[in-house]
Amino acid sequence: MQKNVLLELKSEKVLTNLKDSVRTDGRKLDEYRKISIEKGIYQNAEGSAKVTLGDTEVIAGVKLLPGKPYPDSPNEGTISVGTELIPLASPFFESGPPSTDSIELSRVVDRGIRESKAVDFKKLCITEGELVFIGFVDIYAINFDGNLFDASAIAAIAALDQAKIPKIEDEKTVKDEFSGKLKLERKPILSTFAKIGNFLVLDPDLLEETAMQARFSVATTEDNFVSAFQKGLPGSIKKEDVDSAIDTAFKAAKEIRKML
Amino acid sequence: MQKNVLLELKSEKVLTNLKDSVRTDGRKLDEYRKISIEKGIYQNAEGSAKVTLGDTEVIAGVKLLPGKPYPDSPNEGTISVGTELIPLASPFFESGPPSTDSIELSRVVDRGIRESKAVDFKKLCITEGELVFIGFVDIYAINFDGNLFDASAIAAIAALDQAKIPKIEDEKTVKDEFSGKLKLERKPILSTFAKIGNFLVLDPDLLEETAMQARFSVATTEDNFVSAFQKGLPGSIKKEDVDSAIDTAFKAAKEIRKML
Amino acid sequence: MQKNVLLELKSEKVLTNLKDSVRTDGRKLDEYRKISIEKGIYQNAEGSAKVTLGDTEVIAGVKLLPGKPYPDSPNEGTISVGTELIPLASPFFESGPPSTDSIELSRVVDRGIRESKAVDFKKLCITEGELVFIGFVDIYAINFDGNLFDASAIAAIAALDQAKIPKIEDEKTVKDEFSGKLKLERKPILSTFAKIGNFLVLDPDLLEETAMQARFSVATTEDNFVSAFQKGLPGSIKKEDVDSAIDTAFKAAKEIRKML
Amino acid sequence: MTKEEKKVYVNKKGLRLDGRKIDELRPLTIKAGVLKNAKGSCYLTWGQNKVLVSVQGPREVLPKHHSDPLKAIVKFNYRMAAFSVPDRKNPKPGRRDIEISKVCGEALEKAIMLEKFPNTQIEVWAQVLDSNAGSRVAVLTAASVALADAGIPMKDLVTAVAVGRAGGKIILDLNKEEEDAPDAVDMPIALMTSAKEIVLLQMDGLFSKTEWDEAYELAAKALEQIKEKQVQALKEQFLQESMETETKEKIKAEVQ
Amino acid sequence: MTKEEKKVYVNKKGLRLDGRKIDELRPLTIKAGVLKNAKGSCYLTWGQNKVLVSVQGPREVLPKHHSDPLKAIVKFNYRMAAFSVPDRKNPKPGRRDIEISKVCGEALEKAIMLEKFPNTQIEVWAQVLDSNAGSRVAVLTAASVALADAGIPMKDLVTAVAVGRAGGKIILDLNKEEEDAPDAVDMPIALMTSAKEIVLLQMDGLFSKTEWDEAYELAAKALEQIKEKQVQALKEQFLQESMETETKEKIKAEVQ
Amino acid sequence: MTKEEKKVYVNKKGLRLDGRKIDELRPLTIKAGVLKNAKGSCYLTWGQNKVLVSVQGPREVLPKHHSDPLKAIVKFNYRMAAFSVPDRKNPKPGRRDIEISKVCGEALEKAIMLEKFPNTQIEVWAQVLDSNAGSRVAVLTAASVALADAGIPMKDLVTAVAVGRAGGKIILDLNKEEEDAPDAVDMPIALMTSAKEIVLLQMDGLFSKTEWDEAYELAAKALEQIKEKQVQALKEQFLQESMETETKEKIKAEVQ
Repeated sequence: MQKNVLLELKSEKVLTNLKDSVRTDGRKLDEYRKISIEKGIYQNAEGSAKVTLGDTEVIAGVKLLPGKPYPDSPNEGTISVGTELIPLASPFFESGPPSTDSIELSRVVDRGIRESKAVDFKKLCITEGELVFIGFVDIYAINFDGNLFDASAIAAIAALDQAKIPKIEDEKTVKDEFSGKLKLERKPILSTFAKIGNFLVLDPDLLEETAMQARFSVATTEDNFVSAFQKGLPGSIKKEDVDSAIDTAFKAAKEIRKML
Repeated sequence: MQKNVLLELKSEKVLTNLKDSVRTDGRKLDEYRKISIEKGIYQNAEGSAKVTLGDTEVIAGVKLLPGKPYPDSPNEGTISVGTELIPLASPFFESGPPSTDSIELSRVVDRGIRESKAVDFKKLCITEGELVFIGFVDIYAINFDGNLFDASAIAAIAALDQAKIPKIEDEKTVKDEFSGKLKLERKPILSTFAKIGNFLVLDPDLLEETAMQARFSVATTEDNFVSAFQKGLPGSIKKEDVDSAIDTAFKAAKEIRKML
Repeated sequence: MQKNVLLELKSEKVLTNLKDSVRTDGRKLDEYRKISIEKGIYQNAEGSAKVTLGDTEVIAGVKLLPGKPYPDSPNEGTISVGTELIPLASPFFESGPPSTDSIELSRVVDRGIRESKAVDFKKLCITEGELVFIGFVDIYAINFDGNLFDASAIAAIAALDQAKIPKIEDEKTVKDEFSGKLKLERKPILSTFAKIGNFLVLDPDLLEETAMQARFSVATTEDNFVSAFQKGLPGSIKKEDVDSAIDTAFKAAKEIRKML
Repeated sequence: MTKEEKKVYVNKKGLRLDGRKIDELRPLTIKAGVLKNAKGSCYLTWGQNKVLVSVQGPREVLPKHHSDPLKAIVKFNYRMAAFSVPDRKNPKPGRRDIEISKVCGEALEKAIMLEKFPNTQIEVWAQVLDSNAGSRVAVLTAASVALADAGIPMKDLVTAVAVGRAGGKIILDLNKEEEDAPDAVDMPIALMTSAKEIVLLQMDGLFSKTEWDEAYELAAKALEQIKEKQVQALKEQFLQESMETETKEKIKAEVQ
Repeated sequence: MTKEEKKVYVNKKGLRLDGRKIDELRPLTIKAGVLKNAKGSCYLTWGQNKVLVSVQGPREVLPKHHSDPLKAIVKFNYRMAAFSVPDRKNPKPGRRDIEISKVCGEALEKAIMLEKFPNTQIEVWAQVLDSNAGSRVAVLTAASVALADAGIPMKDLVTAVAVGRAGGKIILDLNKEEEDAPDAVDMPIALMTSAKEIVLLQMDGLFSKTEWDEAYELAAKALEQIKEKQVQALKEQFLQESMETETKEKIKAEVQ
Repeated sequence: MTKEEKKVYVNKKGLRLDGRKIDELRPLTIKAGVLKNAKGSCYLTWGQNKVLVSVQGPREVLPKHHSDPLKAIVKFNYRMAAFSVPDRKNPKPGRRDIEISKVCGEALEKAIMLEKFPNTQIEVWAQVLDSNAGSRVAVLTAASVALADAGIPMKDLVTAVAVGRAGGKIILDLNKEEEDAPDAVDMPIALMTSAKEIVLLQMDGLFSKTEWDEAYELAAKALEQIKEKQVQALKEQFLQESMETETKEKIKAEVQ
């Protein structure tokens, strides 16, 4: 990603404002921007969703394709998450192979679904040891104004939650026929915080991201589990930051989960 | 491709000459350069041909390899065309992965064969649903003096037309044994024009290509079909250009087809 | 690889010293630096070895994985050698895809094992025509002070010689169980010489490599065969150089083979 | 295959498999100015096709020696989302993506007043989100709107459509089912309609010269309709922008 | 699977499958200054894990426009040898390698006084030679030692460990068998222990908030032990370097 | 395999499977100056092998920092056409192509007066169009002619051949069938014959020292013959060029 010099200059005010207890856009420290979720928007995708988080917009699509299971889990399908930070979303995104940033993002979204057991991989089995579904979740940022982590994770969950399972005959997908829906076992919600000075702010926008020293993400589930942590960037956080992030995340996730 | 500055300077005269009804090398607007076609020149290739078009020289070779058919056409083989603009052919060609120019060229030659049904893909079937031939057509420019499109397309047709079909035993090719020849159903000939000012000239040489605003190619068949169009480069053409190109192409193709 | 300017300056003295019959580090022309070989050092590798040659250090590991045999040798496994010149070993090595230097090195080590029939590929067969072992030999330079060829070749032989053969059930490897050891049929030892002026010196260190015009490697076996030649770099050698290199190599190899 | 051949692509009433007439477009909507971070943008839906196009620049070319001292260069990127096709599309651009990017970029170059911006580059990103035959004409039509939305001076809009043949009839705007007809011919064409300049033309199949004439006429008429929709989208966007500015001014006035 | 679920990860005596106590580390050895050609280096073994880390730089950034005029940049390369895992690792770095390199590099940046070396880059190469759960905390712990061995000024060492859950118990320093437990949670964490600043924290699984608290405490205590080993390794290396210098001086003196 | 082992590679009359004598080359033709756009070129056929080599340069090195201020650098590209082998060759250069390019380029460097062209590069493109054992010695022999045709000053031509063993006999210029003998050894060698300087030497197999001696002698003799053909090709090309120039001059004179 190229540098946005203008933004860097503006970002110097973010911390000053926080010391006066004001976020640049007027939000409280533990407040998300306006969220909206649209589902089932593309016909070629088995599941799809568009998530807007303030001016950040992200699209996710799911394809369920038959494939071979791993030898050590013959009765389980799997998922594969890819994110692309395409130049549509920002004059500072470049075309080309996935950047380090988009690889971290993909992997955090992937693990967030996989390790929280949001998808029952056994439900993706077609014929034990022979054929399973692989759920490809592809995520495209279309407008970037900060916090792609939460927007992407929510879009992925929303797209998976209503994905149709293709009907299979002779090991091949039957066009436009479905055997049911993929229902999620759990809907983990990722909540990302920016550490700016000594402040921890939820759902940073681009300006706040430019000012942050560290990024910290917490995923929480409806059955009261913390299902993921990911700390990023060169700054440090404290035990207390994590504790308070967890509490805020549980509260925020409850609201978002209702919108799914 | 690097820039050939000298050629660019010279090319400024091309249009001036055309206004005086003269092509730089004395040809008429609808006249090809001297064409020659040599066939069956390499032993490791199932089919091969060398085409010279004035000073432009191109080599094509065909390998027929057993492979799996596509699930939606279990009794059909297929073809795959690749072109390489290697530094042999011009000090301005560079080694490395296929350039945008060579990708367009490959795809135009590929579609020209495929969509005109020049090859009956069913004749490439070995065992329905199991094994078919894939015809790899690889084309190398060895001397570049303009109009690689027509030289490559003719070389591909010539190489395919006399390709030997390997004998197959136990799903494998038997060395140096053949079950027959691949006869083409149709021999589409590609004819390419340069739009220079308001003039449309057939078979542009390198100097004319340097002067052209648009490139337009028409393929025609012996049974009176137009089987392909491809307009390239930033300039525009008119309906009348297309009409006249079609007429010229039919006439020119008839002569070239005799040489195959 | 970037240039080491300091070393280039120092290297000018190498030839001057040789004319006074002195190698910079005091060795005789046909003398190896101190060699040590450690074997069986990593648990995840089926075989492994670390070779030090003066300050040059190289690690090799072997993985034996089940795979399909080549159609033309259904009852034979095979090997595949890769070398990586990682930045651990020298501030002048760069990360990235294999360099030309490392490709030549890999191929010389690979052929040295393959063509001397050091490994009986038939012993790598699991089920004829179905399943064989592929022996992946991966070599990492960890400290570079010249003559990676001999260090790598010796490390590969040492790692292969004591490699355990995994037990196979249902076409899959059984974790931590082995059916025996891969015993080598032959232990070819590669001996590499630097041509500096009219001198031929065995086992050049980095300083001598910087001064050499040509590199020449000879592999010899315990049953009195010369099993490989590889001449590299722009300089030339003479018939007499090859003759004398062969004699020296046989003597040196005998000593090294004892250490395996 | 025999089943396919028995399909009636145009019935006795002159209606096609999806109920359209021979010269009828699939539903087409165009909206300009949809992306906040792009200099210009356009969201276009055309039947099942859904495409999003952004324009950035003119801006400096990097590395510099790729720039042209006489004019701007155009970088057109056609990309299909992995989920935008029945099977999954590999995210890495393939040969088809590269060719489409090339011919669409070239089609736009003729229309843009490139000489006004020497040493710069104009970047068009065309993302297909859902598809069903005709995505290249969809993105090209949308790109032209996005360029205008970005305020880049153009001689004329570029307007594109596909015509072709299925079941022996020349028809407008083929869908996937029609493209799969045994005798199908598909011909994407783009014009600057004012002077009838053809800036994109591709065709593969077996066409008689008469069919070419017929197809061209069918396309030319449809392009007028489509251009109207492009212009309408730009007008709406212009209106909205003006209103937003006005509202802001008002608010400012009231505050003071 | 049923067999797996019956495994007792911590028995009645409080001992784990490999005989360790809940808060017991696998054997850990650290040696600094092991590579002649590196500015700094460290060889670390931790249970079956064996890692080798080198540091080069600070040196000029190429190409120059990637450099930062205010500080040094850190390039961290985490790589697994092809033979360091039960299956063969493809030598080309994959997405996992790239993510680990990113988070480990970022974890070190906070500790290094980067502003002392503007326009330069510090390169860390972390090569895993053998592995069994916990290789990222092994290389990060080693990298910190290699940086100090290279004489690069740091605010504090970075010290890393993994904690997690297996069989319902919060345990320290999971091995592969424990990581494969059906209820396994793995949480790598790195601190600058002096000020208890968390510079790396990752976790995936299903943890209650209480478990997080417990895991953090377990990690924090272990990190003190590990840091002592880091310091010890650096002291030994310092001692040896001094002795070598002294010996050299002596020899010189004697010769003269 | 048992069948293979029974093959008689050299029969009682001293003749090989293809009827050649032990010291007999396959038919060899060399033609210089065959490509209009190349500075120098050569088309060479050697048995079934057919290779085309072009030379460009000396010309500026890009990027500049790759150039050598003391001499020209040589870029040798060995490439096999996809259809030049029994199976299809993947067009992407593989490890074999890269190694052959390296050793052939190095073999030529010794012969070229590189110091006459500092800061430049000489590019050799060696395209194999058909092959049957011995393509590397074919391209190297042809490259040397192409360099001379390009007017690049050389100390001596580089001349190459392969010798080896099949069925227990040392033979010249092995074909594929001989290379596949169970006891086959293949040894490509290139000399600057005037001073008997070995510039390329590779061998793999099991050779006794006596066999090496014998093989070297066989090669050395053959190289004299091959060099004669190289020289002959250059003379013919020189003659033709002179004639063309003369003809042009004549025509010019007549016209004036």
